[in-house]
Amino acid sequence: MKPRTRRAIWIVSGLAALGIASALVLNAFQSNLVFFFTPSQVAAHEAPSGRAFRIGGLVEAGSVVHEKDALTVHFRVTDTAQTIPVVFTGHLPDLFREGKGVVAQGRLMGDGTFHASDVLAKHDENYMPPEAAEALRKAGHPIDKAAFAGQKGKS
Amino acid sequence: MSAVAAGSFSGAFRWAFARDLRLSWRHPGETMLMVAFFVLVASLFPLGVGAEPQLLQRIGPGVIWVCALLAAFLSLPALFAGDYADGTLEQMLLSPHPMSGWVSGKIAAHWMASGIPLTLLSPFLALQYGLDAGTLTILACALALGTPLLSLLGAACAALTLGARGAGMLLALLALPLFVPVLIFGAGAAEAQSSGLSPSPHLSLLGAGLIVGAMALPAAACVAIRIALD
Amino acid sequence: MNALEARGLACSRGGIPLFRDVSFALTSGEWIAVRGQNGSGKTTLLRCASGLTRFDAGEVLWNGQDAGTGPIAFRAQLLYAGHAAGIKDDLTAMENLRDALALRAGAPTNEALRGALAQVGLDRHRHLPARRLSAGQRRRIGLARLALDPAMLWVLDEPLTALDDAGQTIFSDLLQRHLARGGLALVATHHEVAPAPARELRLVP
Amino acid sequence: MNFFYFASPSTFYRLAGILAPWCFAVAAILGAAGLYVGLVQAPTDAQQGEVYRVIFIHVPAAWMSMFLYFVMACYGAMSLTFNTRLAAMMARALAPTGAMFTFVALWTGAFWGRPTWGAYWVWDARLTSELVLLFLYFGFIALGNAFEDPRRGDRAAALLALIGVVNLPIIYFSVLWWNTLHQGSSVSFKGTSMHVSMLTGMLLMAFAFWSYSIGTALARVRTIILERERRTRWVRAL
Repeated sequence: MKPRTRRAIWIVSGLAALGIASALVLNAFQSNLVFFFTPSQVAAHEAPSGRAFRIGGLVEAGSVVHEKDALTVHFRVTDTAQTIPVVFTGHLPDLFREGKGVVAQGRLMGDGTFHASDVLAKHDENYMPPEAAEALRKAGHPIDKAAFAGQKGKS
Repeated sequence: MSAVAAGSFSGAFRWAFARDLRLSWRHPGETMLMVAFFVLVASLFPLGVGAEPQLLQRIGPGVIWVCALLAAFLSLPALFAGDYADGTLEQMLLSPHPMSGWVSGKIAAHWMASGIPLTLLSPFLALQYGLDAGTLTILACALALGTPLLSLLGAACAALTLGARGAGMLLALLALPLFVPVLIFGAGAAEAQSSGLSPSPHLSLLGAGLIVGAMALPAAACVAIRIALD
Repeated sequence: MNALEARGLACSRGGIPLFRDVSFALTSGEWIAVRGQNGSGKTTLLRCASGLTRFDAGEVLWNGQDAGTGPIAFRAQLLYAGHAAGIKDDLTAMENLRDALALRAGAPTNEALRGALAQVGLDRHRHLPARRLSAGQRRRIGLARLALDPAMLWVLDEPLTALDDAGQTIFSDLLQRHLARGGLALVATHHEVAPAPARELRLVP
Repeated sequence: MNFFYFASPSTFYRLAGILAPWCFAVAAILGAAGLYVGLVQAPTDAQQGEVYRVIFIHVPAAWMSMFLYFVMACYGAMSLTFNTRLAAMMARALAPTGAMFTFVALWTGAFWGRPTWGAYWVWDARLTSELVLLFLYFGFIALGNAFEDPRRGDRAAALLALIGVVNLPIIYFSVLWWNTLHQGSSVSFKGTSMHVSMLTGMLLMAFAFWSYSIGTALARVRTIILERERRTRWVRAL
């Protein structure tokens, strides 16, 4: 084999290998790599049963109910398409508010409620003074949607 | 005029591969020790964290991966150090063959002597942790894809630390952080399977990493060896 | 005809200059003895000439071409033997010799290997692992390699260390034969070797 | 004047000696201004309250951690390909500053995460890859110092830096590629989602950190040059 042919074969096979590698990466990013699901995915039974995973979404406005012991709290997480009821006992983070982003770790029970062992607040990349936020809200811009706007999901 | 045919990649690969395998065959003790370490550490975990079956099933894939990673790491310091000390590296560097050929051969031999035994043993350890048949298969597949990548990454780091002071600790500092993605996706594949999800994205990423690693890392190891011999 | 030429080589290690402006020329049938006291940079000079160590200035030419830029043609003709000869303790003398040759020159036959080992007096020990051989016997494996390798240029670093008188005679014979077939050799040594070198290169620190 | 005039360690030593104090002065002024804007002038955030003010340290530190690694790897590549002494010394001089900023980013992030997310540390992609970056810096420093011959350490460390460059896009894009708790970036080439005075404070701090990094790198490279060239005539003449 001539050196030039040999080099051509090396280059072609190298490019082919890189092509396969990028196809594999693209394939991987089509699906869920972390145990993180949106309410729509949970509703579509894509989330694992009997195993802890995380759900993310917005706390539905007006859904937060504190039980009498003041530690257990019920709320619903929504991605505006589907909602999942969540039960959590413990201290909520300061930024936990209705209408804000939240990530909850826990298990899905048979009755469709999500029993969270941890609740984390996800905040967005917007920084503004309260007056500006108020003005935006009056103008009808739901700024909190941005918190999950960048998220992928099959929903 | 040249009496010696200008070398080929595959010739160099075969030379290094056969020689290293022969050497580890002469000294099966090292492989045995590595396997014993793997089994022993993996058996320590149930004793340490408690033998609750659910918990063991939950941590099984991750623990087996960490143990495999550490066991594969054990044999890394010796990968090039012996050849460096006895002058074989110089001979290989000055041979008319492309250097990446015999470096790849050595890495492949390292995988044969570490990754393959670990992969073959993993199902037995998985049984210890009560993993089901599907998870066990995926775990072995992930190890089969991930351990060559560990050998590749480790080889580049081992070549970098040749002749360094405190080479063993330094190798741990360099290699273990680079092993992190392999561990995440390797253990992730088995975990996805055990919780009823598709392990294919994790396996795809491992495969992609292996392809890119197999192309780039032997070259990096060559540069490192050249630096070491300078 | 082959020729090795070095022009104005300079090298420093760890910030300390070892030698400066070293030049020599070597053609077929000649050998150069590199002399100098310990630490004068003999080993470094040999490593520079064979392309292992980078040098700060100068050039090494093999048949008029830069040895560094066309390394395959140069290395196909180069046999370098440093302090450590690349001998594995766990392999037998026979296997060590076969591996060393297969790395460069292709696999020789078992008869050829046996013949070369017999020539250097290792016939009876050829199936012993190298760890059971003495320092001089291990050196003799290297001599057997010199006998079989078709390389035209030898670069040898203290080849006579640990060899007894008989071993030194074997080396002299091998060198003589190598030169007679048109070979070249660059040898760092403290010993007097017959045949006499074409030139002596004396390194002064 | 020759382009490589300043690439000679002796001239660069003098140049660095002149530049370093200025860099520190600029860093001090910008830092003071940035802290004033950030801690006094900038309004309270609508969502996070006062806690958000961590961004004035956290975000510039995180930027610097990645940027300095990139610059370090570039110097490493330069020293490997062209065998230039000064580039290798610059790479070595940048590493400790980069490691410090990585540590600061992780540390301030933890103290931000606790009140906002509800956890000091989460094993998500952004945080894990930033932690790997810290270990890459440690590895670079340790490998560079592990050899008798400093040039040998230079080359090995430069190669390690180049291998580790793979981590940079992973850190940067992790919030896009994976569902993570870490929010996306507030400042991009397309615009910003921050209030003007908040942005001003953050940018002032970023420039202060830049200036500080250049200053420390120059000061450190001076000591490296002195140590490496201690046998030369010009150092003895000092």
